[in-house]
Amino acid sequence: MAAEEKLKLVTIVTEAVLEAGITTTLKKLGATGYTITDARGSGSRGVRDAGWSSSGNVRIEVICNPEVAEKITTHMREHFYENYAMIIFIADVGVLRPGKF
Amino acid sequence: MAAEEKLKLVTIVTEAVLEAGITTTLKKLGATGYTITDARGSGSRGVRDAGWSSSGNVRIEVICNPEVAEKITTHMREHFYENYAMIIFIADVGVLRPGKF
Amino acid sequence: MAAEEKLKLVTIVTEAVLEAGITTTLKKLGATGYTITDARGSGSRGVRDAGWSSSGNVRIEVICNPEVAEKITTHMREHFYENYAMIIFIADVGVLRPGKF
Amino acid sequence: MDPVIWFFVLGLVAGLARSDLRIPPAIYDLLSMLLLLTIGLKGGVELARSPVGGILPQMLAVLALGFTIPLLLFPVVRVTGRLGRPDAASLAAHYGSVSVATYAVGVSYLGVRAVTFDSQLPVFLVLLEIPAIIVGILLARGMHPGTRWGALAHEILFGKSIVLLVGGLAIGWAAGADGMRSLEPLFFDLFKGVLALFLLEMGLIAASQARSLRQHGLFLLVFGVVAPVPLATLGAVLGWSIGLSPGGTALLAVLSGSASYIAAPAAMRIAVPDANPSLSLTASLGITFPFNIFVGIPLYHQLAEFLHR
Amino acid sequence: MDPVIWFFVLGLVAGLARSDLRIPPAIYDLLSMLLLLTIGLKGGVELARSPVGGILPQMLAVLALGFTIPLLLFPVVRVTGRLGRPDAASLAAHYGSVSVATYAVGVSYLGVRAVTFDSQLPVFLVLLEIPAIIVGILLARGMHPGTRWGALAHEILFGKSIVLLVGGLAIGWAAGADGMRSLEPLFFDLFKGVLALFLLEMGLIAASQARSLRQHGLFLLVFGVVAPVPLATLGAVLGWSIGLSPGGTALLAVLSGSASYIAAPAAMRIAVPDANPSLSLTASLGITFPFNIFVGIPLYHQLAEFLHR
Amino acid sequence: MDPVIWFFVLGLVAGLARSDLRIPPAIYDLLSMLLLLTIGLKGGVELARSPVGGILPQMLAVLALGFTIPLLLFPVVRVTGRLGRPDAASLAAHYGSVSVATYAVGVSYLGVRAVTFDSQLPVFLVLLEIPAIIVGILLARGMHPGTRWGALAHEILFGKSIVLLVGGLAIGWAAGADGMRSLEPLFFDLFKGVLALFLLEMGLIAASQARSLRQHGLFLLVFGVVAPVPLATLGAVLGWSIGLSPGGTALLAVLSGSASYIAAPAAMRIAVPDANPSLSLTASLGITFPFNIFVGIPLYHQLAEFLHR
Ligand SMILES: Nc1ncnc2c1ncn2[C@@H]1O[C@H](COP(=O)(O)O)[C@@H](O)[C@H]1O
Ligand SMILES: Nc1ncnc2c1ncn2[C@@H]1O[C@H](COP(=O)(O)O)[C@@H](O)[C@H]1O
Ligand SMILES: Nc1ncnc2c1ncn2[C@@H]1O[C@H](COP(=O)(O)O)[C@@H](O)[C@H]1O
Ligand code: NA
Ligand code: NA
Ligand code: NA
Repeated sequence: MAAEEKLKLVTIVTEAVLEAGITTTLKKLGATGYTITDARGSGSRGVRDAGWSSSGNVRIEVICNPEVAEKITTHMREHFYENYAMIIFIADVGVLRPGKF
Repeated sequence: MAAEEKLKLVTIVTEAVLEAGITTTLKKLGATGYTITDARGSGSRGVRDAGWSSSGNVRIEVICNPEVAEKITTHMREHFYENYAMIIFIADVGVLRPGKF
Repeated sequence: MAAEEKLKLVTIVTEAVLEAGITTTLKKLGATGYTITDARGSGSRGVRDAGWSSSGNVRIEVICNPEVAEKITTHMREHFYENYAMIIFIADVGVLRPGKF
Repeated sequence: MDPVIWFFVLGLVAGLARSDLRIPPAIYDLLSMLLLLTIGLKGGVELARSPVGGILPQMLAVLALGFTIPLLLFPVVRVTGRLGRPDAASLAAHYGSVSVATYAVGVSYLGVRAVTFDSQLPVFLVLLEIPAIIVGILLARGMHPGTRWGALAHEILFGKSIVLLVGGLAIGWAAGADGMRSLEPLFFDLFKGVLALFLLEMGLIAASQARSLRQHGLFLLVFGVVAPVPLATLGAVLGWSIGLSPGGTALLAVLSGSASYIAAPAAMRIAVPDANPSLSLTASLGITFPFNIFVGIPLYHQLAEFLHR
Repeated sequence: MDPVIWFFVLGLVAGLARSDLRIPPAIYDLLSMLLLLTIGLKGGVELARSPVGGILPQMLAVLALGFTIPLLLFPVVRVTGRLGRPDAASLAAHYGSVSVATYAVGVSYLGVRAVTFDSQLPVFLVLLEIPAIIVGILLARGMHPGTRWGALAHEILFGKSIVLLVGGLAIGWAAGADGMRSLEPLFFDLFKGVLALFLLEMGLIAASQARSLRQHGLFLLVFGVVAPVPLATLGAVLGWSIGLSPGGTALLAVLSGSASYIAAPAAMRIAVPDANPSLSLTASLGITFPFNIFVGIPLYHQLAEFLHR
Repeated sequence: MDPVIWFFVLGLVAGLARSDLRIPPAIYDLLSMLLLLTIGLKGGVELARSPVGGILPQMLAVLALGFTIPLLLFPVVRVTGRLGRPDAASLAAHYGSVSVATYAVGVSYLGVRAVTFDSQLPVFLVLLEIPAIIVGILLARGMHPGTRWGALAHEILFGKSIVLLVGGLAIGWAAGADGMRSLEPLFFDLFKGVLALFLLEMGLIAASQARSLRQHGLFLLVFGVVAPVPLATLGAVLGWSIGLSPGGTALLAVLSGSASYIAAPAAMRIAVPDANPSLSLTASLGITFPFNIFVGIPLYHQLAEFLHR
């Protein structure tokens, strides 16, 4: 896979109510895009079972270079960690179409 | 990302009917939380198209340390591999908030 | 995890309308299975918000050996990159049940 | 023929033709919820209107039927189908339990012919759903220590279908015909339409069973068509002997001749993991369900009329 | 008792018994959308039929009520509940705003008793939803520079509940009784049935609040049961003094005695992140909502009748 | 004005104001399924009631119309819009095919005015949906070897809209007016309400097209408003010449003046990947659809009346 290029996959799992705000922020921080799936789960802030609209989570994936990844995690930590149900994990991924991200 | 810490991301894809049982087990095995999304798919046990409630899959993600990951995979292999549609894959991920998981 | 074996996790995010076609192709290219979740997102081809049936994305995951992964990415690049909203990223994962994939 | 049945055919054809017609799971849940509530509410209203004397002995008789059927079926399928213990037990549980959709089609069938039936039938529907599942599990694993009976009992007793049926019965009974007046437009007037859409979905699902049918071959096909008749006869005879009306007798026959495809599969998948789920589901949903709505129900109705000559 | 309330009980019981009964989010959205549109459309038709003279002063009075309630509650809960600023402000906002489902149950309650009410009540419902949220945010953060008031105003004003209520009002008003005739089967005839299903879901949600109730302990329980009464009285007195009919007075009491669990939680979660969301939600949805539909509404109706002696 | 249209306006406004009002995809599917089935069932019942003599020549004429329109449009849009082959072909396919929602609004419009129409119109709806798509694909790729016609034919013929329309027609025809009686509450009485909710969603979707409209600029706007009129006239003249009633003539005009936004986009996306999907969709759904329901339908009705003078 010659054309493959190493990038970061940043995955954010958090409260559905934050979706709109976060996606706007992501663009500002330099992400070229994002992918969202609806999710439910459990963690330090208890069970979030999507039993009704607002009680669910969203799972936001962003593929970006390490700098943007750094920016995103920092921003999330500063603005949301304290008061919202949220986790972030980062993985190394290879993508095609270098320069797209 | 100074605060980043290496952990395991265990992803289990299996029959929706097992969700309740597995989530309870995960806590017992030491997972601090989990994230679930509804899924469909195909594998050695045929197509599972979520055409109706019970014919779908769930995709369960758990972030944990290698020991817990080991425990989870072992438990799943022993209890579910033989009789249920299930796959498990493990990836290395970095997370913020060391000690949360 | 003795039984763990290194494989590739290929994730394709693309237009929902392509689901049927792609899943058929995957089998042809040697994938033993796949997992699909409905998704929405944004990228170079604009926002795809799943507001209604056909305007959404699907997120297709395939676990396979590097050769098949290579085949898949090549095929997708040749057939879909030019005209469809699509991204592909590849990660290394460990799985149990060697030989299943 | 009752038009709702054509919707099943439509779904079946669309499914077999691999049409992209889908009914979202959320809608499937809404439709089944409405069916269960309607059946319960209707029954409750009837019970309130004409309180049934000596219903308890009848209930015991019906419970007995629920425990008996799987015990009768188990040996038969083991031998004739050469099935392993788990598969045989699971199949027995499916056919011992009941299908709400088949019952609904039966009600609709009698309605079209203006045949009335006893108000306690919905109660029997509830009573017949569970026992066979318990027997099936016992047959599969014996008194296996590992079995978490508590959890299982809870799961079965508070399964959505039981909750909605019993809840509906209670509410209908408490509210009575007058109290229900304002709820009729949704729960009663739309009944046939909701049933039609549900059958459309059932057709799609039945079609998706076709492939697995090929695998399991002839036995399933024969069993799915043959088994319902003696079972229904058993139900009819019981209904007649406990003094149900012809309509009630027919519906009890429909119940015992029908096979579960919601409660039983879910419970068996958990409690008897080594049973092949597609085997029982294909038989009950892919063969017996269509057989009953097309051939069985009219047949059982004849039978009931005949017994009541 | 109004049968729809039994559906809440059913949901509550199923939830507490940890039944697997679930109502898919998509269905929840459909039901709430239908409720909001129906309330709006009904109101619009009424307004068209009997245009209200001098409604403006009344609207101002109601707006004032919306701004006042949270200001009264804030100090009380800070002291009695020993709550921090954010939690106290959030709770005040929830109880200052209104619950559409409680209003719907009130309408249904009056309907059963053939009590008419003034056509402008749905307008008051809209007016009462927002002010308390704004006050609550101000109480929590003061004139904090960071607050993105523009975004917030937009989010609240074009929130789905407001859009559907106002849209329904406008359409109902434009179409009038005759124009609405063809829409009645869905929006009017099914109203009670839709409300019943919605209350079933509310019961399930309320049950899921039970655990968090244990955490927050006694204060919430007491507050949730005690607070509605004086608030409703305030509404009743206002309704009576601005010359509403007994029915209208009762409904205004219901509105001001009810607590929001849709608009307020969403807005507060964004604007006052450091408020514990489960605290306010448990009080409004887990305690006050049931209290109002069982005890409150009949009580407030008595009160209204009494004032109008 | 027909109140259902106000729901489109409401959705449009909410969408443009970026309200958080959403209709879950599952509900969208339910609504469109109900619309398609209702139209089919209604048509089937009518066909059963008044069997149409010599319908076959009419059907051939309508099929011909379906094949002709895209052939006429293609060169026009290539030149006037300076569009590439794929985009021009796709646009031609969209406008050659039909919009079920526009048809439904037309039916509702005639209903309000108690104008009857010929029972074969739903059949024409089915006939007009497909040909233009085939022509469009041919125009775009010629007899390109790569085209998997089999797969395409299957996908179009067994697409959900065709299946539900044809299925509804068959069931309605088989059941007849009496057989359908029990299904009327869901499929006929709720029709207007379901259409209203569907239009609400259409408004939201149309609003989401606004942005892409800006990109494609003036041509789309003009084309979307101008094109329907001659196309509808073509349909009206044909309807009149094959001897349809004034109502039927109006509806055939509505059909040929309407543009597809379900079948055509899906098929084109697969078969003509290099066509820009948002271009055709914006024109058909963002411009022509609103134009037709506000201006077109009344206009085409006038036209039909005029022809029948
Ligand atoms: N250990 C974990 N593994 C996977 N997902 C988690 C984990 N912990 C939390 N989550 C997800 O992140 C959401 C918020 O986490 P928390 O802030 O800990 O409540 C939860 O609702 C879960 O969906
Ligand atoms: N090679 C694969 N790649 C991705 N997902 C898979 C793969 N194989 C199986 N799955 C998923 O795991 C589920 C159970 O797999 P199986 O037990 O092989 O039937 C399937 O329904 C798929 O959702
Ligand atoms: N940087 C990104 N990170 C995550 N997902 C993305 C990214 N870019 C695009 N996507 C997803 O891939 C889909 C197609 O991307 P595109 O072809 O760039 O429009 C989008 O709708 C997103 O769901
Ligand atoms: Na049975
Ligand atoms: Na209030
Ligand atoms: Na057309």
